[in-house]
This record gives sequence, structure tokens and C-alpha cells, in this order.
Amino acid sequence: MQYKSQAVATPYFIAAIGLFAGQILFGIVLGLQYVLGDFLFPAIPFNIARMVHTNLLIVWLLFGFMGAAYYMIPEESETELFSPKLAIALFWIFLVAGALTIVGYLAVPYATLAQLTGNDLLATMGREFLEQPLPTKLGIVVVALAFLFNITMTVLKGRKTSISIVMLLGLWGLAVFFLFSFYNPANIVLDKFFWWWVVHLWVEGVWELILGAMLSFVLIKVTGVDREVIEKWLYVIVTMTLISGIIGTGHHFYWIGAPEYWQWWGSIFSALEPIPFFALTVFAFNMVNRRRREHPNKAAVLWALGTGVMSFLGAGVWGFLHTLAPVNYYTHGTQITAAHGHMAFYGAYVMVVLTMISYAMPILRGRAANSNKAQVLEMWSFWLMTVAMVFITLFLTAAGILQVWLQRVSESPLPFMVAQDQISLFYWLREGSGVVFLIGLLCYIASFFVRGEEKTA
Amino acid sequence: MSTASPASPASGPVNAPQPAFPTEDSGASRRRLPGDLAVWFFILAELLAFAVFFLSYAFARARDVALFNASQLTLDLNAGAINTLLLVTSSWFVVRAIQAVKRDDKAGGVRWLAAAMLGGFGFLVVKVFEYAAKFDAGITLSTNTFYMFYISLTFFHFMHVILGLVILGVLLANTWRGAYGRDAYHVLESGGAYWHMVDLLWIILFPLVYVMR
Amino acid sequence: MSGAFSKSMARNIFFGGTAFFFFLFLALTFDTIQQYPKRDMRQNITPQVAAGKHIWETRNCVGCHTLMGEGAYFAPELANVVARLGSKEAVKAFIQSRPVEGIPGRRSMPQFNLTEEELDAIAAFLEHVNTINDANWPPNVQG
Amino acid sequence: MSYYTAANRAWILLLLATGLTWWLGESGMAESASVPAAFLMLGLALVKGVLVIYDFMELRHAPRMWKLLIVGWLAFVLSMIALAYWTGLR
Repeated sequence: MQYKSQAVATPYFIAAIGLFAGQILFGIVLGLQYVLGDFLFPAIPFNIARMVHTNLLIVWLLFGFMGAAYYMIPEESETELFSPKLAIALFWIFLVAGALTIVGYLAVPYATLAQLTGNDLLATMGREFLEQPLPTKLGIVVVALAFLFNITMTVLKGRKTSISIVMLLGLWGLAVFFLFSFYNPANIVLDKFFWWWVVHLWVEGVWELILGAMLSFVLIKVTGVDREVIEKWLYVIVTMTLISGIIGTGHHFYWIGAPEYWQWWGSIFSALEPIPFFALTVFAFNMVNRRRREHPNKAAVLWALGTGVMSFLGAGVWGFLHTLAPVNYYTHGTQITAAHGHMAFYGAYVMVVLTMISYAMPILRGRAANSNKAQVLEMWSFWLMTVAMVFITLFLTAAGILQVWLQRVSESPLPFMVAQDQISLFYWLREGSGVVFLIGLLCYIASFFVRGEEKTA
Repeated sequence: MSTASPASPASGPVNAPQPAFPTEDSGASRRRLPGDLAVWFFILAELLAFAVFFLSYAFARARDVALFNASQLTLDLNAGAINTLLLVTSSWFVVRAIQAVKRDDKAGGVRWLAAAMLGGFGFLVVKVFEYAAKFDAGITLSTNTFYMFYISLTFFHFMHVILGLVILGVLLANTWRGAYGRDAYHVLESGGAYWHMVDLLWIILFPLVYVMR
Repeated sequence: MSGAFSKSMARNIFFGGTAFFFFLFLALTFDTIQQYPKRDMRQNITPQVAAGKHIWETRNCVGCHTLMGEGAYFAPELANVVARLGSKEAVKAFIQSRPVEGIPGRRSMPQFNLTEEELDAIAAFLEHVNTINDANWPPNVQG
Repeated sequence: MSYYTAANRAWILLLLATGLTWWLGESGMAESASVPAAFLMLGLALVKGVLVIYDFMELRHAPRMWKLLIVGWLAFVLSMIALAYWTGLR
């Protein structure tokens, strides 16, 4: 660790992994509810568990992004963090606010929570992924602004690299587009249109800048390839991302009341969206092949390569699978979407955060890399989680294809619930894969506690 | 006959600020990609986006030829043709500007670039009149599939012309400042390549949307 | 190839390209908003429909159902539920009749204990959604 | 021919080809002789495109990969348009 203040990243990474574990536990509950409908009912109905599952995902990824920024930015800027104290204070504020929100979801009925937290003053709750109570949303804005202030000041007083610029742009974009979560008109068509300005422009826009910057940072460190080369690639990839992804938002506007031309604009530009992900894969492998050093942290290299491949498969291939309007007409809102969502989030964002943690945590703990034993266990966790996710995706895709067939294409379409009963076998298989994923995650956590001969920094 | 002689003043590799992009067939360093490699990647991306757009139009037309032919008749063929002439000529002006700068003829570079921008502005003016007539007639993106494509394609291209003009403006200012010359025309070539791409796209767009039936 | 690819050029293209496509997106958004009055049936958004949307949100219905295909995939699509069940009354009756303890072994909808007024509102909201021009989606009445 | 004159020649040819395309449309040829006229126009677009690529973009002496990519793009797009036109005839 080159700069003392990078140490503030440690609690962020630990919190991220803790919340990740929570997310997966609730994922297992959800998967079980798909096949045993009354599991935990009425104590934790499906919608509550799902809210916890998705909100925890968002929150822990944000913890990961912030931790990554606190780790990367001082090193990139070649200066100490503007205010480490602020970073620590924000950590506790964000963690407590996040925990209270989850407790709120689980402890009181959602309608009561809405009433208690001032949803009648400004109704923002109850929309997918934006279920957080008003104080939490405001808290996110405050924490994000203070965090951005801290990071931006650090960059301004130090060296300004392309990686910092792309990272900052991504983080600022994240904060700015979140503001659309406060816009909730009574007109559902308008509501849905601008809801995507948060959700799509996050995950298929500015988050990809953060992803690119994080991956580039780790690749520079573990391969020793010239910064110039990596930063050029970074620019090419993020350019491709945004020129396809911004208009690509249109693939969400097909069936929610927007004009029909979005079916063309959305299809054409989202057909190009796999290209940047493909470039990312080529980039990761190319850099690792051209490496000028053998970094002792093999696990981090594996995660970096995994990010390239899995984000291309999950976001690129599985996204393209159902993005063209004529296909999407039949697959919209089915398990196909769920399949894509799972692999895309895992392949792109979960894996890049784990890449960063894998690279940075040993250094934060005072060594260049973990012991061989610990790394072997971590690689096991990589394969367990990744293979499990591939199977989750395949089973959900199979379930989705069957669902589309039975419920939408067939001559005598079956009602939703009848079709669901027909495909429960795939839900069982998915649940099994989910358990394997959980085992992989437990291995991952265990790898932090494995001792053995350590490689000195 | 059409190979540039190494002795010709500007086209030889001697003056190129950047070494050639090496390929197996590069036969010494004769073969050279003008401009910055980054710009060529961008051009490829743009060409790809337009290709998907053009083909979407072509195959959508094949499914409803009567509608497309009927709607196409309402377009202003003359405006389209004039715009082709303007863009082609403007592109040629840019070539002349680069040739001038390669001779260290700064004033010539400025003049030709200004003329090229004038051509681009002319294109925009013609197009604005054309749009005004269409919008007055109550035509929007949602009128029918043909007009959806007509407005989408031409407007997408229209914005590229605007971007190209911004780029030409920057190049003009830099040429004026004397930033380019015999040994530094790399950026100028990059911007020029982009402007030629805008031209190339219109060369396909014009017959496709305005004339072919 | 070193040098033929300059980072500053790549950076300029990134900023220029991003601004370009964002402006294009804004232009399309502007047109969309112009077109909305013809498609979103806003003339039918009564205070009751607005109240219904509020019920929809505060009961987190989207956590199980989809609405125009967006939401969770655990329970049926609701944009066309009025058409599927036949009437607003049927929708109200369905919501009202959910057993508190659920149905053993089956996916169950919670009993929300809505008042008559709230039931009317949510039904009015769902009826409104049913009339929105969403390009003929879903493909059939089953959603 | 040096590339100074190559560009000038390209410009003249481009003007002529544009005029021809315009005449095909304006004279009603595109209407009456639609199939030959359409393919003639696509051919003209190919010639014009190659002129722009070779003499304006200066790819005539560029590395083969790049020349092939851009000309290949042009040929691909035009032939797919021709294919689409042909499927629309029935």
C-alpha cells in the first residue's frame, strides 16, 4: 500500500462482502419460494424478500465501488486522500442507513414503512429497485455527494490520469442519474420512462465506466503493461459502451407506452451493445498475455479474466438474445429476463468488485498476495460461483423458453400460474445451483481466514 | 501509375509524423493509414451503426414496398441532390486543405477549410428547409414506418454533419494558429477522415431513401 | 503501431461521442414526450387513478407482479388483468378474498386489508393501465 | 497520377455520378425502369463510395486490412440493400 489513506477502503470491502452474503441468503429464500409457494409466508412474502435481495445487491456494489475508489484514487493521483476521516464517517452513515432500511423492510409492513418515513410528502417508494424510503434515498444522495467531493478533491490536488477521469465520470453520472428516482408522476407511462433513466443509464451506462476504470487499474498492476496502452483501450471501450448504450435505452421502451419507433432505435443500437463487452474480453486477455511481470496474486488475475468473459456472456450474449423488438415481444417480462439479469450483474459488477477486493485486500493487510493455500481456496470459490451462475442462467433460460412457449406462443395459451407449475423442475434445478453458489461464496469468505506462507509485499 | 512516387512532396513516409501501421504486406513503410488509428476505430463503429440502420430500412421497405414508394414521392429529390453536391464538394475542399497544409501553405489551408465549412453549412440550411416543409405537413416520427426511417436516418446523419462542422471549426482555428504544417498534419487528417465518412454515408443514404424505388 | 494511436485523440472521441449520443437521446426523449398525450390516456388519470397508483406502490405490488412486463416474474402480469378477469369487480373480489395465512403449498398473495375506497382506487388504476397504448403488448390475454 | 490530381478527378466524377442519380429519379426512370435503375443507382453508389474512400480518405495506399475493411463495408451494405430490394420485388 503506497498511501496510508488507502486503508479506508478496508471497511468498505468487508461490508460489501457481508452484504453480498446477505443478498445470496435471500436469493436462496426466493428460489425456494418459487417452488414451495408458502415458504415463510406470511412472515416474509416474496416481494419483501426480493426487495432485500435486489437492494442488498445495489448497496453492496455501491460499497464495493466506493471502496475501490478510495483505494484507487490516491494511488492514481499520487497523493493522500483529501479527507480519510470523512470517508470513515460516511462509511458508518451509509452502513447504518442501509441496515435500518433492511430492518424496516423486514420488521414492518411496507405500507406502514412508507407512512412512517414520509412517503406521503414525496411518494418515491414502491417502484422496482427504487423501493427505499425517502430518508434512505436522501441519505444516498448526501453520502454520494460527500463521497464525490472527497474523491474529486483528491484528484484535483494530484495527478490526473485517464483512469481517474473515467472513474470520476462514472461516479458523478451515478449520482446525477439517481436524482431521477425522486421523479414519480401519477402518469405511469412517464414514470416508467424516466425510471429507466436511473436503472438503464446506471447499469448499461455510467456503471460500465466504473467497471472499465476498475478493471484497467487492476490490469495495470497485475500485468505491468504500459499505462498508455491500457488507457487507450479503456477509452475505446467506454466510447463504444456509451455510443451503443445511451440510445440502447430504447430497448426498454418497446411496450411501456412509448412511441413505436423505439422498437427500431432500441433494436439497432442495442444490437451493438455486445461489442464493448467483447472488446473488454479481448482487452483483458490481451493484456494478461502481454504481461511484463508475474504478479504473485494469481487469484486477482483469474477474477479479472473472469470479469471479461462473464460480462460478455451475461450482458453481451444473453442481452442480445432477447433485445430485438420482435423477439422481445414474446420474451419481455419472463424468466429469460431473469436469466440475463443474473448473469449480467454477476459477470460485470459482482466480478469486477471481487477482482478489486481480491487484488487490494492482501495489500491492505500488508502483503503482496495471499498464501498459496488461501489463493487455491479463492480460486475454488471463483469456479464454484461462476459455474453455479452459468447453471442458474441456463436453467432460467430453459424455464423462460418453456414459459414463453406455453403462455404466449402456443395455440391455447396457459394461464401464468399453470405455466409456472409446468416448469417447476427448472426452478428446482436453479435452486440447487443457487446452493452451490452459496457454497462458493462461503469458500470465498473462508479464504480470508486461511493462513499459510505469505508473500511479502 | 497511380502509386505515389516517394519523391512527391507530401505523400511519402518521410513527412509522416507517425510511422505506418505495420502489416505483413506493408512493403517497407510505403503503406500508411492517414490520421490517428483511434479515429479509424471510431469510424468503424459509426459505419457499423449506420449499416444496421440502412439494412433495417432496406428490409423494412421490402415488407411494405407500396407504402415506402408512395411516401418517398413526397420527398424533395432536388434538395437531396443539391445536398449531395454540397457534401461531395465540401469533402474535396478538405482534401485541398490538407494538401495545402502539407505544402506549408497556411493561408491556403485556412481558405479551403473555410470553404468546406461553408459547404457543410449549406447542407444544414437545405436540410432545415426540407424538415420545415415536412413538419409543417404534420409529418412526425410516428406518421408511418417510412417517415420514421426518413426522419431517423436523415436526422442521425444531420447530427453527424453538425459534429463534423464542429471538428472542421476546431481544425480551422488550429490551422489559423499555425498548429499544422509539413510535419504535423496528423490531426488534420483524422478530422478529414471523419468528414469524408459523413460524405460517404450520405452517398448511400441519398439513393436509398430519396431515389430508389 | 505505437504512436499512430494517440490517447488524446481517443479521449476527445470519447467525450465528443458521448455528448453526441446523449444529445441525440435528449432529442428522441423530447419527441417521445410530445407524443405521449396520444398514447398514455392522461385524460383518464382521475384522482382515484392516482390514488390507485399510490396503493400499487405502497403495497409493493411490483415485487411479485409485472406491469407492462416490468417487475418481478413471480405472479401474473397486471397491465391487462381487468381484461383477463373480465371486470374491475372481479379484480376487487380477488384482492379481497386472499387468505391471511396463504394457501398451503402454493404461491399466495398477502391479504392487504384494503378499504372499499382503496379497492376501488387500485381497480381504477389497473383499468387505466389496461387502456394505455403499449404497442399491443402482451401477446395474449394470459400476459 | 499523383494524388493531387486523383482527388480532383474523384470530385468531378462524384459530381457527374450525383447528377446521373438525380436524373434517374427526376426523369421518372426510377419509376418506369425500376429494377435496372435501382441496380444502376447502387452501382453508382459503389463507384462514388470507392472514390471517396480511395481518393478523399486516402485509403488507396493504406494498409490492406483497413482498405479491405472500409471497402468491404461499402460492398456489404450495398449488396445487402440489393438483396433487400430484390426480396421486395415479389
